[in-house]
Amino acid sequence: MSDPFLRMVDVRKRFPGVDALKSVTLEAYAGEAVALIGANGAGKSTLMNVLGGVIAPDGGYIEIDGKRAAFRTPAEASRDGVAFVHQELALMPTLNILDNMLITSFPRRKGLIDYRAGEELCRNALKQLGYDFPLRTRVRDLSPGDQQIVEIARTLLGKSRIVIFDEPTSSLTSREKERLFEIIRIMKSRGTAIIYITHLLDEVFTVCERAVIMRNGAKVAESRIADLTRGQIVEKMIGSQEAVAYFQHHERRPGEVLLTVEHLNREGFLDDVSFTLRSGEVVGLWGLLGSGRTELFRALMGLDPIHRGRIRLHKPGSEVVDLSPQRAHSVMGMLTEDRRTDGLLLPMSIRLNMSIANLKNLLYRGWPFVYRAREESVTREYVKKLNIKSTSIEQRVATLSGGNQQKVVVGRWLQTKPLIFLLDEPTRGLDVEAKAELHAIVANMADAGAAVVIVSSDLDEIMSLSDRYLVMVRGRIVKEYSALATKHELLATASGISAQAEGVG
Amino acid sequence: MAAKERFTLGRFLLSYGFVLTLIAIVVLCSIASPAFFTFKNALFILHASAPTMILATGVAFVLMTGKMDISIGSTAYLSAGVGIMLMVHAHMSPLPACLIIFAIGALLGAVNGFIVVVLRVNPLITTLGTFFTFRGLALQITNSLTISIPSDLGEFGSIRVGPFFLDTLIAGVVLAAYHLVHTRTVFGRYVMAVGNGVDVAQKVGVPVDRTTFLTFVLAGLMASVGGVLTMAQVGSISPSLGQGYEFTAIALLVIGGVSLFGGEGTILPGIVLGALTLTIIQSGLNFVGASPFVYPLVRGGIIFVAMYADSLKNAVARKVRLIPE
Amino acid sequence: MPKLRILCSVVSAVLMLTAGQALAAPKPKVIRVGVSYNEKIHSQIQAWTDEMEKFGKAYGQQHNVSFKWIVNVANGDPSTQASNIQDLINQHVDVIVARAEDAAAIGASIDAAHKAHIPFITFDRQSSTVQPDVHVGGDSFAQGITAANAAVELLKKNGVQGKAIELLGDLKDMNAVLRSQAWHQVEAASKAWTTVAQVPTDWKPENFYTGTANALAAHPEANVIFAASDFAFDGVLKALKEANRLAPAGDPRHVWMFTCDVQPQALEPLTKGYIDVAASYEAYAQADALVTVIAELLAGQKVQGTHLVPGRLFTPQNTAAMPAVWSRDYKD
Amino acid sequence: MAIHSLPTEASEVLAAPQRDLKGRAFRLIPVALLIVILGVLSAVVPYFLSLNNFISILMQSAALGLMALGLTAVLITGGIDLSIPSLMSFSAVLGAMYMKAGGSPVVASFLMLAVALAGGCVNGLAVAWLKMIPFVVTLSTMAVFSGASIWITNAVSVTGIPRRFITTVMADVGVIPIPVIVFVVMTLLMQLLLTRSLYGRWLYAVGTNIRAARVSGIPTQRVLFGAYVFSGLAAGLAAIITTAWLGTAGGTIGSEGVVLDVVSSAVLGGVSIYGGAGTAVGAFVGTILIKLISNSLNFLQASYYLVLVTKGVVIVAFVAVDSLFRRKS
Repeated sequence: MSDPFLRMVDVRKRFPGVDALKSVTLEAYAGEAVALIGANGAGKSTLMNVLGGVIAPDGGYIEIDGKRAAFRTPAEASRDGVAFVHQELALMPTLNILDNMLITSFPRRKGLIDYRAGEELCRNALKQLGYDFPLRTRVRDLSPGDQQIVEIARTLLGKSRIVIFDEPTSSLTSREKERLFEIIRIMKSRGTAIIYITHLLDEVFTVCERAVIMRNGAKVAESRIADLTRGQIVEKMIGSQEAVAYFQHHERRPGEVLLTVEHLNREGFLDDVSFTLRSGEVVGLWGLLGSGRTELFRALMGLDPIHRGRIRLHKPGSEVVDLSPQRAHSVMGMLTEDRRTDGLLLPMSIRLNMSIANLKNLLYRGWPFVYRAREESVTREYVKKLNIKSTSIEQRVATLSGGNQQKVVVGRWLQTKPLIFLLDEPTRGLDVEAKAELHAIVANMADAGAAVVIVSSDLDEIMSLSDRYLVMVRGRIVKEYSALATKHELLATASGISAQAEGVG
Repeated sequence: MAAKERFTLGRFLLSYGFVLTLIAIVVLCSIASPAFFTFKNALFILHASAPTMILATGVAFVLMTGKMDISIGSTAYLSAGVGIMLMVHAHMSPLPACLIIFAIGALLGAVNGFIVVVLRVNPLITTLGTFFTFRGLALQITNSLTISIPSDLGEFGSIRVGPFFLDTLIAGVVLAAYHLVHTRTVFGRYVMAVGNGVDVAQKVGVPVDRTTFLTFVLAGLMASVGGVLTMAQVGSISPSLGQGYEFTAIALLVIGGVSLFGGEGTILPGIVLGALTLTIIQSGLNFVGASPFVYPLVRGGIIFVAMYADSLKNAVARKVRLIPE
Repeated sequence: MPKLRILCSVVSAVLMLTAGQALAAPKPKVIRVGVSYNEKIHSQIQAWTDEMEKFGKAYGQQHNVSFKWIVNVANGDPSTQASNIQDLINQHVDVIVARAEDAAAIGASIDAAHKAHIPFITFDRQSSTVQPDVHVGGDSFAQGITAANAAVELLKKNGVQGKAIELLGDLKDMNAVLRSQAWHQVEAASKAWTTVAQVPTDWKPENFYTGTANALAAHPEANVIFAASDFAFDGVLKALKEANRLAPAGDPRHVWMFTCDVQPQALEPLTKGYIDVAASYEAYAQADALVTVIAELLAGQKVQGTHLVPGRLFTPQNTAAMPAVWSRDYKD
Repeated sequence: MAIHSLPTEASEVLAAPQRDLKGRAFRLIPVALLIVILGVLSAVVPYFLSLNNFISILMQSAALGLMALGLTAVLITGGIDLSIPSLMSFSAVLGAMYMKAGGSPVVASFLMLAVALAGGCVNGLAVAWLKMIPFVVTLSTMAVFSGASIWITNAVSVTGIPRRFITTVMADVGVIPIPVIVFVVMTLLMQLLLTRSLYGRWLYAVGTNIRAARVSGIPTQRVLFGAYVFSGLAAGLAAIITTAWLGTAGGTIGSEGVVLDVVSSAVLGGVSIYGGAGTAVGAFVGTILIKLISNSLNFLQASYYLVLVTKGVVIVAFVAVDSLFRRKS
């Protein structure tokens, strides 16, 4: 192979308290995709932010095509052909597709923006992805999937010779995923160097030629994909064997019915959804993005209006009651998809975060005042139970690692002793270690007799946990599978129908 | 999606609703007083609203970046105050004096920009502080006297080009220029990008700080221009110059469809319509000889309605995005 | 470091002022006069302040007293003025002089002062509630009457049936209210004109301009303007000019204008004959009267309750020759 | 990440206090400023250092302070309420008119509270249920309220308020006038509610992250609504006090200048404009500080202009320091 197109040599970065990068060297070759694998906090993003000009390194240097390069701003980086597809979309909702794609690279004539030329560029870029949006549509009116396409198309503008994909598939439907892989192949054939960051290992095997594995800010392994097994990768990522257990599934015997949902309907989101939940089971709610999984959870929690249908709770004494939105919180807990925006009170302490849903039970003799002592003891109890690594229960959650943050949210709900637990992408963006811990917790809840519903775009994860599957398509539950369902069945049911449906939408 | 369909009609009404209100007001006033609906009066209304239009235009970009500037009134007074002192005491001729005024306006804007961008102080607080400070300095300088402006500048206030007052045309030019900058230049797009959230803009490589700083400078500049025009109209400068401009300007912008969320709004026709609405109400009430004391109430009412419409618009947007709350 | 900057600015300000304080150490026969202005956005306030100083010195030398003026200004807000007066009380000044922002609200301050046994003088603006020890000011009502009567005379003489536009002042200012009352009282008595439009100015120059312009547009037939004050008169003139009605007496386009105050801005239009009659407002005489009243009051002499300084009648003919016109000295 | 290894109990002892220290150090700045000003004044100004004077300063701050407390509640939710002073004057006017018409002072007082509460409800509804932007809502209601009070009074302050009302409200308990007591008590009460009560916790949660708060089962809309109603209540109390203090009520007593003073007080008291942070005691200190700045400069014979300049500089400088601290930690 020719000499590397990109060389990042001896790159070092120190954040207060942490060595984010300890002398990392990374090489990328034109026309190949290198997978950058590592647990959260391993330093992948830091490294890429250095390359993308988002942060400046403390030491080391970057060579592109043999020439030294130092980027002070993302703009500079993109000028030198480094493009970044961010995990959480970097789009401006109130602006139209055109502006979003061109924002830093408007073609100009006499100081004014030349929109005619601009449209040309954008249309071509989108064509390469097989899309043709009306370019004046505001991005906020696009579906998340389409928004990601716009984000990717942006990198195809101009002459980006290195494209960084950071968890690009996290919000894509399987069709879009396939298309993305196709695009990446095209890019490679054009001699673009791809750096592909992901947690989903099978993607690594489909897309990449080489893998660079990082741990605690250092490169721990580098090799051709062909010479690697999934087990080896996981092992190198976490430097231990234990978390591989994450793939084993263990039998569970569900108890009596806890909840029945009858003909639940919310205009435009949920369409005649009916199902039952039994205590002590884990139900995998499988479906493509936008199929209404999150909406279903929100409806159950009483966060969104319900236009028709009823939710009935089965009390132990076999008596059945309608579950009012107000009461929903007393029997249900919900882990939101995005813990930073929907879950945590970032600047606040672990204590305040964990007690917030349970305050009503922490009052002093029924007075509307919080009984501080009890609050603290309860918090400590759960911090221990969940093994949340922190300096004290007064530590601000913003300073916790992703895994521990997620555990704080879990702890918040465990305090309320919920009968039903709704988990929306509970391990998104967590490292393998943290994933394993959360899976243990999930299993634990079910064994303790709670009914757990889990949504995840990681099929392996769902399959490793669920005793039963509900498959959702466009707001309906279209099929139910037993634990014995195969990957193929699930994928087919979820996307097969959506294939014709998407034409409509 | 069903969600979207349901709102398109509402959306239409929301975006054109206040135009209808405007027409309604005009009709009512015309019925009440024949002298109201005349070309002459129309010209005057344009004339009277010119300064406010310019002031508001200045603030527009600040609001579009999702920031806030309530110091423009004081900025206008301070810059104009310095200018008048130069003209009256240093006997400087109006033109250079005006240039200095504009320079000062821009400078004061830069002060705001500096505090916001470099010292990272919340814009509302920043401009609240400079609101006090600038006014204090201005009163010090003019010793808070009401000062007649040199007659030649006074003349300027009532020069007509064809049927139009000169300041109407100036306002027209400024607005046109702003519209062009907003829609057809990179800076204009940057403003909107920043309005969509600083972190995202930063990530895609928009020079957020520079853009923000510049918007404040422009706001200051336009404030001083507006100040000069007001001065020229009234024929004198008094400490009441610029009082309440900050709130009027913001109200006007929101009526004109600029959202305080940032990233939303247009220069044309938005600001023009906004400005006209307010001025027409004022003069309309003048004409129909309504009790003088009903002004503030009516103005308040209209503003409330307009702002309510604005927030509905955003509610719609949020619904379409399927984002709760 | 911004924090430092605050402290420095505060402390240094304090120090500077301390020095001043130290020099003016209390002497015998000192009269400490606390003056509370409601705002400081009108020329005459400066005129008053200076004249008080000046006349105070002169008067003091004769009567062997020295005045120490402690002045503060409220931001056009009654509560602030109340606080300011409270501050004066707490400084145990010998007498308090206040130009009220709010004719009604000043009453409370008068009570407060009296509770602390400090005599209270309302200046220029009367209290509509509690009576102060003395009120010194121009006689706004008389002013209005004078102007109005002059108007009757002139209009009758020229055989004009008036259609009047009235430019109201800030109605929280008793002066404005009284002048308006006077105008309408004479109107009712003489039938020399009818007021076709009332324009509220709140003493804001912008409103003088737009208000007049609108009124002229709405009532082209209007041929008389009565302005409760002629400060910021440039606006009115501009409006007239743009309506092509700005012309001296005798010209058919002439609008008969009767004003109060003779503020700096009125002098020129007066001499040019745009303003036909202006009932003046004697800032100097008022200040002098105030000083005398204070001295007499504190000397324990009997002082009558209200000292109204009569105005003089200014006309295009006599304006140039008129002596001791404060507005001349405070023309910018 | 580095701290993972530390054992929980042990490090609690270490970690907690130092973090507190940082917060404290900052919260003390206004207090320090206060002390400096007081010290200088007592040294320089005759009669300044007297119980009477301090009480009268508190008296002067009472109305402003109450409004600042109201605003604080709203600011904590991440909103803002510009309408407080105009609402104050509006309810004051109505109450005063009622008394002028011969109504009993007691009823009138309740009327003022009721009107103010109603006004607060309008804001609250608009923000919580109509999802309007607080700045926008209150900016317009500000215009409406002040417009209304000017309209019904024809811009002339309402007089003829029964002495009984004034003397009762302004009466001294010992040496301390009732308004001061109300101010202090309200501050302490609110402080207690904020730090210890369920509602207080909810308030902070909503202000920090409303979406998370909602998911956690907090009735966010009711919490928001509550905040604005509370600021209405504060405005009502301020109305009663101001009316009694000035012996009149009019459209002028809630001018835009006052709005900015109220905001300044809260901000100087360390209440964050971004929501989620701030205390009642802080607002109390902030108010006194604002008052003192103008008073001291009055006492020191500084020109009225310097008052404005100083106010402005102090506010900006203070918040600049604040954000500096924020970025440090």
